[in-house]
Amino acid sequence: MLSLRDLVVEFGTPLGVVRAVDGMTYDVVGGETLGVVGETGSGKSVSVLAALGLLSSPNLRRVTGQAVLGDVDLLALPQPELRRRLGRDVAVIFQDAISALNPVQRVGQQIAEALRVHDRALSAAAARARVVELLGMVGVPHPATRYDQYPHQFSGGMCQRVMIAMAIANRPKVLIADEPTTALDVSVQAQILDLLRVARQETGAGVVLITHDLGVVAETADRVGVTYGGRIVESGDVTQIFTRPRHPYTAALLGALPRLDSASHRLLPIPGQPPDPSEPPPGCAFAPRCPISRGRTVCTEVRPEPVATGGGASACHFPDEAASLLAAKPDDDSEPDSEPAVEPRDEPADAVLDVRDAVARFPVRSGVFARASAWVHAVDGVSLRVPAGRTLGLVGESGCGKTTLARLVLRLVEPTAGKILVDGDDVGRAGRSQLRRIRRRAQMVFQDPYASLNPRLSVGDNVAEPLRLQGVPQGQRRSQVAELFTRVGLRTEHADRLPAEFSGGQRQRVAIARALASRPGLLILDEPVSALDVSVQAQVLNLLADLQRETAMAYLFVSHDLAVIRQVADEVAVMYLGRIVESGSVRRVYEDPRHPYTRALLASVPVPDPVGRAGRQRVPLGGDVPSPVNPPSGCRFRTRCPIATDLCAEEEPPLRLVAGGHTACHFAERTAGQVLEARS
Amino acid sequence: MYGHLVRRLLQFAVVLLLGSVAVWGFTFALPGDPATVLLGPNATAAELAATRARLGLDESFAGQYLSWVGHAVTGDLGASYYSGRPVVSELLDRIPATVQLAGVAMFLTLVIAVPVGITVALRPYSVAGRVLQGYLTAGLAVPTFWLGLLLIIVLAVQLRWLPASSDYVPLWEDPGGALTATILPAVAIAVHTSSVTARFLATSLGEVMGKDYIRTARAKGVPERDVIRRHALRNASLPTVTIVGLQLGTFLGGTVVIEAVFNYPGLGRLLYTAIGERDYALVQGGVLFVVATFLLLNLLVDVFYAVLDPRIRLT
Amino acid sequence: ACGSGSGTGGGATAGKITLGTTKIMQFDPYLTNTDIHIHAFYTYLVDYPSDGTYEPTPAGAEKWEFAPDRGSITITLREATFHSGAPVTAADVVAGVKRAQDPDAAFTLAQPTAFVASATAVDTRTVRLDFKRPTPEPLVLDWMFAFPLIPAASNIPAKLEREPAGSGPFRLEEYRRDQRLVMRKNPDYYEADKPFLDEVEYRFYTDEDALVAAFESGSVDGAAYIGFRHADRLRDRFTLVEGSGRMSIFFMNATIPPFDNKLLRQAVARAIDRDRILKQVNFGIGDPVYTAFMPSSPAFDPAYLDSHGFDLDAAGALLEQSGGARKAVAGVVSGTPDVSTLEIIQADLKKIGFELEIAPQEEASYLDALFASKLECCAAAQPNNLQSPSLIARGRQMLTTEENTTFRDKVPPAYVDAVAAAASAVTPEARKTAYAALNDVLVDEAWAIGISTTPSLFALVERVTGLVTDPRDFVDLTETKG
Amino acid sequence: MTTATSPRRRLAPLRRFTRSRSAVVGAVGLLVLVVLAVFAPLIAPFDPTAQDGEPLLGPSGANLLGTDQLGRDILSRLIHGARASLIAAGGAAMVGAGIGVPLGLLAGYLGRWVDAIAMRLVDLLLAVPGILLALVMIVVLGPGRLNLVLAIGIGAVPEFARLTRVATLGIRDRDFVLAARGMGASTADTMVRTVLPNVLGPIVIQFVITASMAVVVEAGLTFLGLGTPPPAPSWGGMLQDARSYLYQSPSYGLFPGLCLVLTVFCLDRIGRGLQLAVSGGGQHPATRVSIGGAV
Ligand SMILES: Nc1ncnc2c1ncn2[C@@H]1O[C@H](COP(=O)(O)OP(=O)(O)OP(=O)(O)O)[C@@H](O)[C@H]1O
Ligand SMILES: Nc1ncnc2c1ncn2[C@@H]1O[C@H](COP(=O)(O)OP(=O)(O)OP(=O)(O)O)[C@@H](O)[C@H]1O
Ligand SMILES: [Mg+2]
Ligand SMILES: [Mg+2]
Repeated sequence: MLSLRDLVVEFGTPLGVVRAVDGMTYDVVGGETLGVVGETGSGKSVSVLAALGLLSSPNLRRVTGQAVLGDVDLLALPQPELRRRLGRDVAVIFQDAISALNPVQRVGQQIAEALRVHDRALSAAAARARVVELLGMVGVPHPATRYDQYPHQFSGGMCQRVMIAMAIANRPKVLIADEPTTALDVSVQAQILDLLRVARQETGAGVVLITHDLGVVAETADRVGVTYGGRIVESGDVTQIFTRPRHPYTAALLGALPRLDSASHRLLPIPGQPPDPSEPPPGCAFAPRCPISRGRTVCTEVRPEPVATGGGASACHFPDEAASLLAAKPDDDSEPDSEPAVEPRDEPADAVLDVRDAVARFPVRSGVFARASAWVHAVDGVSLRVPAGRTLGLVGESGCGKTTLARLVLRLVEPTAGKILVDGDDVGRAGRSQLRRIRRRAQMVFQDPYASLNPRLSVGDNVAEPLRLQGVPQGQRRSQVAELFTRVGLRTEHADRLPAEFSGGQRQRVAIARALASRPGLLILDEPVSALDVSVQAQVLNLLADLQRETAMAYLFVSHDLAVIRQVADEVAVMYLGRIVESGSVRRVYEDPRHPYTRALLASVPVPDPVGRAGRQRVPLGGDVPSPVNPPSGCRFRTRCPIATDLCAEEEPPLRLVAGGHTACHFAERTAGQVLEARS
Repeated sequence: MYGHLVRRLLQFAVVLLLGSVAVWGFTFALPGDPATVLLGPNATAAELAATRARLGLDESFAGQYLSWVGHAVTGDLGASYYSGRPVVSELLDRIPATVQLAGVAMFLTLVIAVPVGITVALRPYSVAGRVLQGYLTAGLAVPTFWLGLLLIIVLAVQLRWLPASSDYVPLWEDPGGALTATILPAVAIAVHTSSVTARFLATSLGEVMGKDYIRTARAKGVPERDVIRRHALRNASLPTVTIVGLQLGTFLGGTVVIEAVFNYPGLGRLLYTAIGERDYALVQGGVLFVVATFLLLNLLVDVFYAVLDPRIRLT
Repeated sequence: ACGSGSGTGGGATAGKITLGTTKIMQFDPYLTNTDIHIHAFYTYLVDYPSDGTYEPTPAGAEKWEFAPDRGSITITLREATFHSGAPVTAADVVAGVKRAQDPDAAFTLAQPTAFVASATAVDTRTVRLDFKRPTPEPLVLDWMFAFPLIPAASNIPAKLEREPAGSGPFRLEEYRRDQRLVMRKNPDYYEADKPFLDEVEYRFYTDEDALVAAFESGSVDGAAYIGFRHADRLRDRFTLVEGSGRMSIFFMNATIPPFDNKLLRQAVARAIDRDRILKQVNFGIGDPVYTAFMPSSPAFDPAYLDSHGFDLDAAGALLEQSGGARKAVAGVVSGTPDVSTLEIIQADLKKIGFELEIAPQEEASYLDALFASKLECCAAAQPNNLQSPSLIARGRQMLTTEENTTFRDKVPPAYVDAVAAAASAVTPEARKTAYAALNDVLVDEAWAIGISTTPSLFALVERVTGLVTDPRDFVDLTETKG
Repeated sequence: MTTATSPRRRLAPLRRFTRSRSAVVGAVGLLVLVVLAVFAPLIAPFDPTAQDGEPLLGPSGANLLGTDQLGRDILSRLIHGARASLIAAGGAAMVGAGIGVPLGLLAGYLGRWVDAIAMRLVDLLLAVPGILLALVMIVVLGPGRLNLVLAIGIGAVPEFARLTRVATLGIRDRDFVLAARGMGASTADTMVRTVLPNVLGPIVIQFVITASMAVVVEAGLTFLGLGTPPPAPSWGGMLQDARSYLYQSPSYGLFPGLCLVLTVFCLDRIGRGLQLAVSGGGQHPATRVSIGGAV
């Protein structure tokens, strides 16, 4: 159906020519899903955009190769010809659906436009009818009303549904989905992936699913292409890729992945960083990071071309050695790092962080005097404790109040009620100087490493900033910064560089070094690895684990990624709409979840293992999270809960001790198995 | 949206009040007073004092201000020290002329700015694009008064195609006459403002062209012309509306220099001479009127913006 | 812009002209210092011809007779009516004199009226003025020339300011500040058939160059009070009319340093290069003056131009002798030709080591500073003193009282005496000595140094003829045709 | 820890700037102007106030560009006049930025009533016609170069304040600002050390734009008789003088006009270059510009 042949894309930049795509080749045929997976910057998006003539940046230098759709080469077509095929024969679903829709045009009209540009005869009324039908098909409730709304009135998941409706409107032969679920919650992601499956069946199209999430690929793809440095380094059947990878990069990716289903072991990060596309190495692009290359000259000098091997292809000089990397994994399991050496103590006095009934509300201002007419109940009565040397993982969907809670601890958000004690000091009552002392003992690491460092200061100055504020003299600062750099594995020579010169992983190290500067007893980590690729994520997670072992810091680790939390945490708290709905040890929460929300979350996470995926039970959550301005009465989860009864609407279930953990559900006694039985 | 509107109206009142105090403060800080100008260089101190008393200039600042505000809320802005006519009538005399000039200038501005902006945004490296970019720079660099003078000398004095000074001729009475009277000052203004507007349009159009939804439209198969017309321009016009609104506001507040050069009987010239003559009542009423017009216009732009942009309208 | 209005007088030369001007206008002849329109609304007791001589012709007054001791005058009024239709009576003149005697209400007339003790209505058309002391005839005639006829009921500032109420050749038709003033022929004017024009329209321009451009492009029939720099260019295509004009004077403020030093004032007085100013600022129009008397004045003495004229060496020597400061600031209204005049003086003073800084200001600020005696020196216009040199003591810088802004309470007694002598010299011989003495003290005290006359300049299309100015520089449209 | 600049990256914006040929032309042009202004007494062939020549001569060997109405050398006056223009340009931009940036920073960072008050002030300043504002200020403060600069600068305050406020709002809630607070930095410290350097980019561009506007506005005010006092030459003043003698000496007005246009042209080019440099490569050549002007 669609074949990319030897696609090369180059950009001109001030630092030289960047070869973003370097001989990309893949095919997709009708009815199948090709997963294209790879780290950020590996050329996944650029290659499809270039193939469809949608790259419009003025610094585009060169696009060569072929993009054959049916029997025409799209790259050879004049633009008006090409446009006639776009949207009709091949359709694209873009990543950030909200910004991919025209903000000032009605949603329905945008879809109708896709129909009418290819069928001039179609009347407005007929188009409208068809669009309403399409909206219903992709699961947009009240499609006739929604037709006339604007994108900003839709949630991210709903926008993605609209994008899908738009893409399948003309029953294209090929559907390209570029990271269709990246910005979405796991529950919504599961819905969208289901929808994509439906769309493929509906249209019989070949689907190219671009993603960096191995779990998504494992769940949905028939065949997989793994990209590295602007080309496909391995391709093949999905089961084969996950079980018998024939390229060391594929194997390394799998090794770096935290798993939801198995007990934690130390992750195997891929050393180093992806290649700089402006200075491609002469040999294998992966060689500098490759565990099996071991400096072999053939790897560093000769670029391996993809060689077909048993149903797949691998661009490695030694494809057979790759699988051994995967086999090596269990050996590391012996490491005791995340199994707590010390058993949790019960005395509350030892808690470094003690949050009691914390409440944070934000006013919703409206009216003439911008008075608060309503409140966002971002955090609504949360209690938790983190003892020294331990990690509390906080999980929950987007908007449930995780970040707000984390900020409450440092009083970056003013608490509305409740008490927050850091080392026994009340944060809410602290005066200026006391607050400054507390803030020294509790430090924060933010989600986006690109945003959390002051871009105008050198990384060294960034790290030295807390020291400066404490009045540490210059000379002393310098040596302390050097020491911190070494501790987080950064080179001291780089202290004078600007943050812009570093990759995401390195920046997150800088941010961690900065947090360590004042020797805190508590680190608040708000999604510290969410913006990182798996390989780098593993490096940072390992670093955090090592630091905790050395210093016995307490971590409050916030994430929406259940697998990461399982990897790092001792205790887990699950948050929903500003409240903790379940908490307990990792084992209790993951293996014996008693709250239907926890169960639904766990079920929504795509498992990076295609084996047996057909048999897996999926009960993804329906709908969106209700607005925190008007949380539902009684149990907040009841509107999406599969087992809710009238009782749930009337009475709010308290967080109570169930099976060694705490669960806030009226029916917490029922195990997952019992619920399933009751259903069928 | 309505709450927002009401809030804007309140802000409007606050700024107006602030403005009135500021204008009063300034007029009192001006050296000289209506009496000095009225009586000229040879007046004696006694005459000055007598005239001041007659004009009510010897009352205290606060007293004068409060009585003025009291009257102002009823729409009475006092009387000009010179003509003795109510300030409101003096202003009303000039408003039609100002509105007409502003209208023609704005029309010209848009007629020039839109095609220029689009060409510069979409074809910056074409011959036309480069030439028009030169126009954008030149439009900024040439002082408006200088351009006005050149236009007068060439078109009015030398060629005698158009009149050098522009009397106000109402458009509905004599469209041809009105056009010949306003075209030169309007051109002199529009060369500057159109280059500013065109830049804005070009910049925002350039930005919009890089947006995801443009890519989406292309991916749908929409022909490029329609992508620009239906998707890009609509979005790019949003920030430009604000600029056009601000510009119209400044036009209505009077284009002092151009009105002086073309001797056009607009508000700007009225205020300029009123300041020179220390016609306090007229300065105060006039400036306040101009400020109010400007703010109201901004308010309208806000509303218009909301109409164009559902993200604002619907929240 | 020329339409033939249907004149009520029905004269053969019915017509309309449009004149452009940059001047502000008011309608109270007791207060106004603008001169372009006032003569059209009012009749004065006598007229002077426009040729610079002072031979009175009857106007509002039909005849007049001095008492032999020059202690009073009896004036018989012409039979005429005001624009309102009311007859001109002696009572109106008496009321007018009363107002003129009140220095609070009439600055243009207060000083010239100083000699009048009282006015009495003898009958409806006869008035007798009694003088405080015997007064020279020229002074009385100058007063009559300046005295307008106004109905008593209207003769208050608040009313006249906005509504002219005279008996002159034209009536006010429409006035829009900054835009236009339209005057219509007064059908009841005492001189039958006159004025010739049916309608005169003034258009106001903020900017002089805009005015000239408008004139050149045919928007107006005439441009009034235009800068001399336009003269050469307009001369071949249009009619240029030079009015009698005023004088440009360099004033030095004796109340504050540095010009409280008489020698310094005398030094600067000799550094004024009238020839160059006449050539470069006036473009050859006008004549040099020295002691604030127009060449037509009986006190004009050209000898001073030679004996005390431009001489940088003499100036330098005096400067040396004065020993005072070498720096001063000159105030001036921005945008006027006076700025260029000062620039020339500045450049010359620089050569003898005196630094003159020029600070152009907008008019009201300038006047404010002037009245407060804050300007160290300035260049400003001074009106014609007609045939009575004692009228020199009219302006703020020339008063004999404490209100004199350049001396305040230190007005040189010699000056006060000289003015008083000039105002009471009844015989021609006495006048001669008095005027010489007046010149002497002016030159010696050297605070008001004449530079040149500055005639008013009008450019007219050829169609327009007969536009003249009287010795005060007031435009007289009675004989104008167009 | 002091920052020893890392030459490679720190220079990247400079390199981007220099890659734009027209920006470099602009910078060179401005440099030439600055040199002319600073060394005017050395470069100008005559004393700009000396009335030594015949008035209103055309260009000749003695007076390369001719003489003005008082016989002064036009070339020398133009060279000295660069001072007035550049002082107006730089000074006004500095006044505008000096008041507007702190105002916008406070309004944007502190929000609430500070914002409300600051923005109402800005609204007011914006609503009063700029030329009237300048006129009144000069009348109140008195004529003179400093006051002229002040008057033009005040008119530029709203642009700076709004721009800074918007930029501040844009980064106020960014993580690195939060991080600074989390480390215990005071509000003032955060604003000055963390926020300000990160909003400087657009401010610098606005600075250049304001400068180019100021050159034109200075000329406009001189036209109204409120500009640089004589005999110091200024281009606006020369232009104003020249128009009175357009027929006698047509070339007189041409040169100051050209100087004005060239200066604004240079500043405009620099502004665009900076824009390109700040926003990174691949940017569109059209740029934003302030709306003020000599209308
Ligand atoms: N206009 C451009 N100029 C220069 N380089 C570019 C340009 N656009 C893309 N690139 C580079 O091309 C490379 C490939 O980008 P691409 O967006 O295809 O990556 P991706 O695999 O889709 O990554 P992601 O997971 O982040 O979406 C990147 O290194 C990127 O920096
Ligand atoms: N300053 C604020 N003003 C108003 N509402 C806020 C503010 N900060 C957060 N909220 C709201 O509070 C709720 C909780 O936000 P929070 O950022 O804590 O969620 P989160 O769990 O961290 O979500 P995410 O996973 O998207 O980061 C959201 O509905 C958010 O819109
Ligand atoms: Mg991508
Ligand atoms: Mg968050």
